[in-house]
Amino acid sequence: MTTILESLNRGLRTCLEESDRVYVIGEDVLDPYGGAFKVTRGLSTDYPEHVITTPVSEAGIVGVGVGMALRGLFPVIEIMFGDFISLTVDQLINHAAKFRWMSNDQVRVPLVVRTPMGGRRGYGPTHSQSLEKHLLGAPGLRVVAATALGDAGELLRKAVLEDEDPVLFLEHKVLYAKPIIAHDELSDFEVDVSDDPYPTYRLRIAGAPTPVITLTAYGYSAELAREAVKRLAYEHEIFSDLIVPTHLSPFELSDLFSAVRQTKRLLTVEEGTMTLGWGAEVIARALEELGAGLHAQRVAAGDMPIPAAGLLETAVLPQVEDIIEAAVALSEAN
Amino acid sequence: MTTILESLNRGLRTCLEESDRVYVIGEDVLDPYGGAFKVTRGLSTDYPEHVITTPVSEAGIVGVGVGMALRGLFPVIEIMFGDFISLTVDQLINHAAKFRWMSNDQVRVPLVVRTPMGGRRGYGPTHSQSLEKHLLGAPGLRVVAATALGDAGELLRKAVLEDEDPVLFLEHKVLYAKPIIAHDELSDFEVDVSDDPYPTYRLRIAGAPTPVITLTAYGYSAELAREAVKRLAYEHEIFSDLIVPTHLSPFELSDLFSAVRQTKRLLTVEEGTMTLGWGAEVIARALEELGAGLHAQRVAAGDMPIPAAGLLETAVLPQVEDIIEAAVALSEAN
Amino acid sequence: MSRPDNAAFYRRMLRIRRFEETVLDLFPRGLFYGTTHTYIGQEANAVGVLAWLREGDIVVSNHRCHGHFLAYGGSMRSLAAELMGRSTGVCGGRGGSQHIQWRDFYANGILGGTVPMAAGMASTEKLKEGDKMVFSFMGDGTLGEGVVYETLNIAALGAFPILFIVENNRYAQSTPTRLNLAGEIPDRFKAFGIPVESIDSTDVVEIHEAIEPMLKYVREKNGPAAFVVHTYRFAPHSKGDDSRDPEEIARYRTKDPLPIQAERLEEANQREIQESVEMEVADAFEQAESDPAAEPASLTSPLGKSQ
Amino acid sequence: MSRPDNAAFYRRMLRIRRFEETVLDLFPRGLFYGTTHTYIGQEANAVGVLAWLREGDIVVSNHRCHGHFLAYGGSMRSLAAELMGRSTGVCGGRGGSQHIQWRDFYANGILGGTVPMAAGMASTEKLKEGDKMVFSFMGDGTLGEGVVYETLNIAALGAFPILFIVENNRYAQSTPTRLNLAGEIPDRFKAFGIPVESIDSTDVVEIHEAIEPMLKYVREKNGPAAFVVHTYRFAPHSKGDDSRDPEEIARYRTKDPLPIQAERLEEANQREIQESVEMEVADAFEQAESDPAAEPASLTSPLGKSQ
Ligand SMILES: Cc1ncc(C[n+]2csc(CCOP(=O)(O)OP(=O)(O)O)c2C)c(N)n1
Ligand SMILES: Cc1ncc(C[n+]2csc(CCOP(=O)(O)OP(=O)(O)O)c2C)c(N)n1
Ligand SMILES: [Mg+2]
Ligand SMILES: [Mg+2]
Repeated sequence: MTTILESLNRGLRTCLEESDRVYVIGEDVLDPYGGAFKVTRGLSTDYPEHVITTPVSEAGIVGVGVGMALRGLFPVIEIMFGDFISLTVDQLINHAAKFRWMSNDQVRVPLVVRTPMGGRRGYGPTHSQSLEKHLLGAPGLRVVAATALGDAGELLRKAVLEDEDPVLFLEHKVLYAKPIIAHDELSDFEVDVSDDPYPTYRLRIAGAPTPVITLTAYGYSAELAREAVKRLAYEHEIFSDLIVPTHLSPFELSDLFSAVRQTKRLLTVEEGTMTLGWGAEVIARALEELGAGLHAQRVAAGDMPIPAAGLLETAVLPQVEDIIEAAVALSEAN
Repeated sequence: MTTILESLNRGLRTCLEESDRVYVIGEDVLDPYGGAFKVTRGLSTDYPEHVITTPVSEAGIVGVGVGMALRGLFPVIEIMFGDFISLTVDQLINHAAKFRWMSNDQVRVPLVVRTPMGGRRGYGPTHSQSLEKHLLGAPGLRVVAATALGDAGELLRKAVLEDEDPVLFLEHKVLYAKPIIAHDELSDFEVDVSDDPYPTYRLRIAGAPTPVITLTAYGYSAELAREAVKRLAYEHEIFSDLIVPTHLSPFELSDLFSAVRQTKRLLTVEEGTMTLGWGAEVIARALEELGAGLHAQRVAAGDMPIPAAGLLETAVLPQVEDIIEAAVALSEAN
Repeated sequence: MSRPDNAAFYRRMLRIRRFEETVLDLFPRGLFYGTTHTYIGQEANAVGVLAWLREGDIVVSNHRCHGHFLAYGGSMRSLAAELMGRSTGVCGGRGGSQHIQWRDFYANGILGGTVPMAAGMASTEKLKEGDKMVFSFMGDGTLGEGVVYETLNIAALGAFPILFIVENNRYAQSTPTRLNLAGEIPDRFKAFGIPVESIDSTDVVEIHEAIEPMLKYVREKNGPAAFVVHTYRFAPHSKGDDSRDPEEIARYRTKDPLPIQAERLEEANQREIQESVEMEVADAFEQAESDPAAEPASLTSPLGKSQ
Repeated sequence: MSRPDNAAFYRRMLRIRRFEETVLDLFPRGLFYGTTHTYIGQEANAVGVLAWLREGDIVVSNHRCHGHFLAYGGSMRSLAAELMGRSTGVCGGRGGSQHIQWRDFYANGILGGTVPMAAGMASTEKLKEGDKMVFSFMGDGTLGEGVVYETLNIAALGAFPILFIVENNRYAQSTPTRLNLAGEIPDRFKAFGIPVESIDSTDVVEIHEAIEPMLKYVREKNGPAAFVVHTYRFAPHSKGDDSRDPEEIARYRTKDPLPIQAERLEEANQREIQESVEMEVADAFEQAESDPAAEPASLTSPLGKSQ
């Protein structure tokens, strides 16, 4: 059993093995500490020249990464908590994401910025957020999210070695400790995987009737949605399919549209706060694409900061029950 | 005839007159320069103690504003170009917007951050953007947009003196030179104004048949949409209503929903890039609220940076013709 | 302001120490949420510095805020309750360990982000023309954040009454200062014309005295100053994440601020203080534990209505 | 590298001067988009500093980039074409005046934002173990941006081969240094242990010589250094926005770098250079004007396909 954490660690290791242009950079990434969440553990021991610890300077280190990438290296920057991505927005939007286009396509910025998003660990308002919504849709910036349904390390490897553009790579704190799910272990489900470099997964309860509702979710929320899909089938006899993209931005939703064309009912699930979250764009595109007749709802965090106290945090963040409830309601809407 | 610029200048002047808690702060805001776009002209001459020029430190000055606001002052920070708001995202999201809630409602942050967004002046990729989409939906941050349909200065005065929460106040470079439109001068239109502190305007061609499509837009885009509504009526005999909010976030769309409930066709117009722009949330909410049967489309900037060359910029940013074309198509969709 | 006596210094430090130790002890019981950054070893800083606090002065703290909060006069029980997510917590359980607001005390978990806020508060005091000042705490690692320098420039230009206190505990999380910090800490302030005093000490009395000139400067000149304390933390960065050399820790343990200060007291006096602090701590955690949990129903929208 | 002769210095500065004057002259004709920040008065900096450039060295510039670009060896015609939005522009009309990329030359209009990028580029050169270095230009006002200090720290810790050149033209837009900058500029670098040299001069030869020790330091020690030139711009910040005292401008005009350098040449030589530059400028703008406009159809998505 490989955890997402191990997979990511292995992914970075593979990158370092395969290319001497890779540099892993971030706060506290050196051994024996190996990073706040241990994703870089062991790497500085084996690749001492290629793993670089930095001062506490989120904007600065992303900017340094932009420079390295422009000059042909493959820097992988760790931002310790996704909450601090706020400090790098200028470097991401006005620098990393613009240089290629602004130079009339003369240069490339193969930068990866990795960061753990998400709550459910009681870290409170500045260490629990899913701030990716503020960066999705920034032209020139790719956003990719790891999932338990695939090899997170391989996904990261592609972002580092095969993508010539800047990638914000999202991890979820709760996913780290989860095992990667072999699809044949998902015995309840039939799984289809698209053959995009950053694939989209489509799950359906094995042998179930035609789905009547389509769920979509990414990252750790996909795990909650998967649980919801099961319980919807077994407890409510509501059959659904679940679309799990790993490539969030730029948005490319053809797999989702195929599914929704059948069901006409779309439920998006995400852990970020709802307003202008990922689901908003998904729904807007689905409606533009499919035209009238679509029903849709979103499940997301309440539009407020994330409280530290466990009960409060649970109330603010979306839970499996919330998904089920929304799905039941949506399946009845007309 | 009062221009938006004069109105904003007057609004700030009124604030300074009405309360000695107001401080106008920003880069190059002193006379005789009076700010890069001259919104603060004359103020430092008349209120020398209350108009403060700062170093080129966008994050720092917003942070200073947070501190002043927490201690009972009403700071109004000018960010010279909206493109630089990217440097203040941490101060806005993790500080200004969180303190009230995070302290269990013990404190208030009556901060206003004003900034000119928008292109159409050939300033190129880092001085032309409409980056507000990256901040709309941040819990605890209010976003308000000036419009030519109302007294921008009065809107600003409310944000400064009457709002106890942090407000990102959007101006548009092209609006500055435009006159405020007295509603009786809008002879083609019937205008309704909601009685919210940050009002929503509803426009319809005077004496026209029931609208078949609803447009919504804010800021300078509302001017383009207004032109489109006219031409749709006179050239295409497509009758529409136009909803222009000034209060963008948190989203409160009941006026829009009333209109769309009639037309079932919704066209959003904005100058920011399309993906996860304001229109995405508007459409998602409209669909969630109104259910199946809604048709919707967005008009927005292409998902790319804004080029400097005039022809290119025009091609990337939404124009009246784009709105008309989208509206015609939408009116025919089924 | 009259200087606290040795007993008061000892008591204040011991309150922090025993509070923090209790937090670490109780953590495995699952009483708390998230994690915590304890102040064990650094008590002399908060106590020595904040003994100069006057009514209405402002304290701006950071992720390692328990010590500052207790030295400020914050209640143990409400801090314990905050960590336990009780409705009686300093911030009703919303903030947790790093996000504390009470009276004129403010903390946030974003390193450096509170520094411009602190300067803004100081500017407010200056505009009011009162004699209040701001104490702004930061760690050595926080000197990596750019907004700190934006603030030093702004505060120096505006001559804001603020004292920047750098607690150099020689590490940012796992990273020793040597890998984090080029040049010398005091020069970071001198670069903006801000006067600075440094001390390498864990003796609360020494620290208290050493800071006096900077404090006077801030109050009289109404301008910023800085104070750097070279210190050490004994416990892990948060909990369980300690990769420092145990020998190094042991070496610094010999400079524990508590025994240093205890020695200035009669044994009986020491014991009396210890017992009373023990009781206070026990009561605080007991009460906090029996306080009601923060209720989801209490959650409000983060914005008031626009009027 | 052999030192450029006086004629070369003069020619290089004159190219910049006449390019910029032509831009300002032609602006009312509506040929250009947006606005522009001219380098008039500061020519000795770019020319004196970049005369040290070796093949493969990197130059990172800012909003006021025309002078740097031309001194780097950039083509007048493609710069003029860029300002006019022609497909032959340095960046095909996408970038405009502030956003220029060509070979190892990079500029962006976000103040300070390019400084960490420059350091990242320098780190790359260090990792390659070559002898290339980075020249990173910034204005005095840019010292307000926090990311500059993050970068100084990182560059000093990593000993990156980068030279920070501060062109202190005594203003940030309309704001005099006195209102923008606390303390002394060189101390901003010393605070990070970065060696720094300053000069108050508009004499290209003086500047060229003064920078030599810092340049040697960077190339030999493979670590960052800084160079501060106190200078002045004669033209408005962008165009038409000048609120400085005309007498002050006139005073500095007496130190115009061009006559200072011209005096070192025979009159005939001066005239010859002037005529050839005049022709070059006229040709550049003429050609640029007749170049095809950038085509909307040329606009691509900002991202390649993920492979
Ligand atoms: C902006 C930001 N970056 C990173 C962190 C994660 N972090 C928390 S504490 C810490 C080390 C801080 O070191 P220092 O300032 O020396 O304070 P100390 O913990 O030593 O008291 C780091 C990197 C953070 N909280 N905020
Ligand atoms: C991040 C950012 N803030 C503000 C501006 C607007 N701006 C452009 S130039 C300038 C003044 C810059 O002063 P300085 O660094 O001294 O350079 P100079 O213009 O004097 O060459 C300002 C404030 C900007 N381009 N980027
Ligand atoms: Mg430390
Ligand atoms: Mg300048």
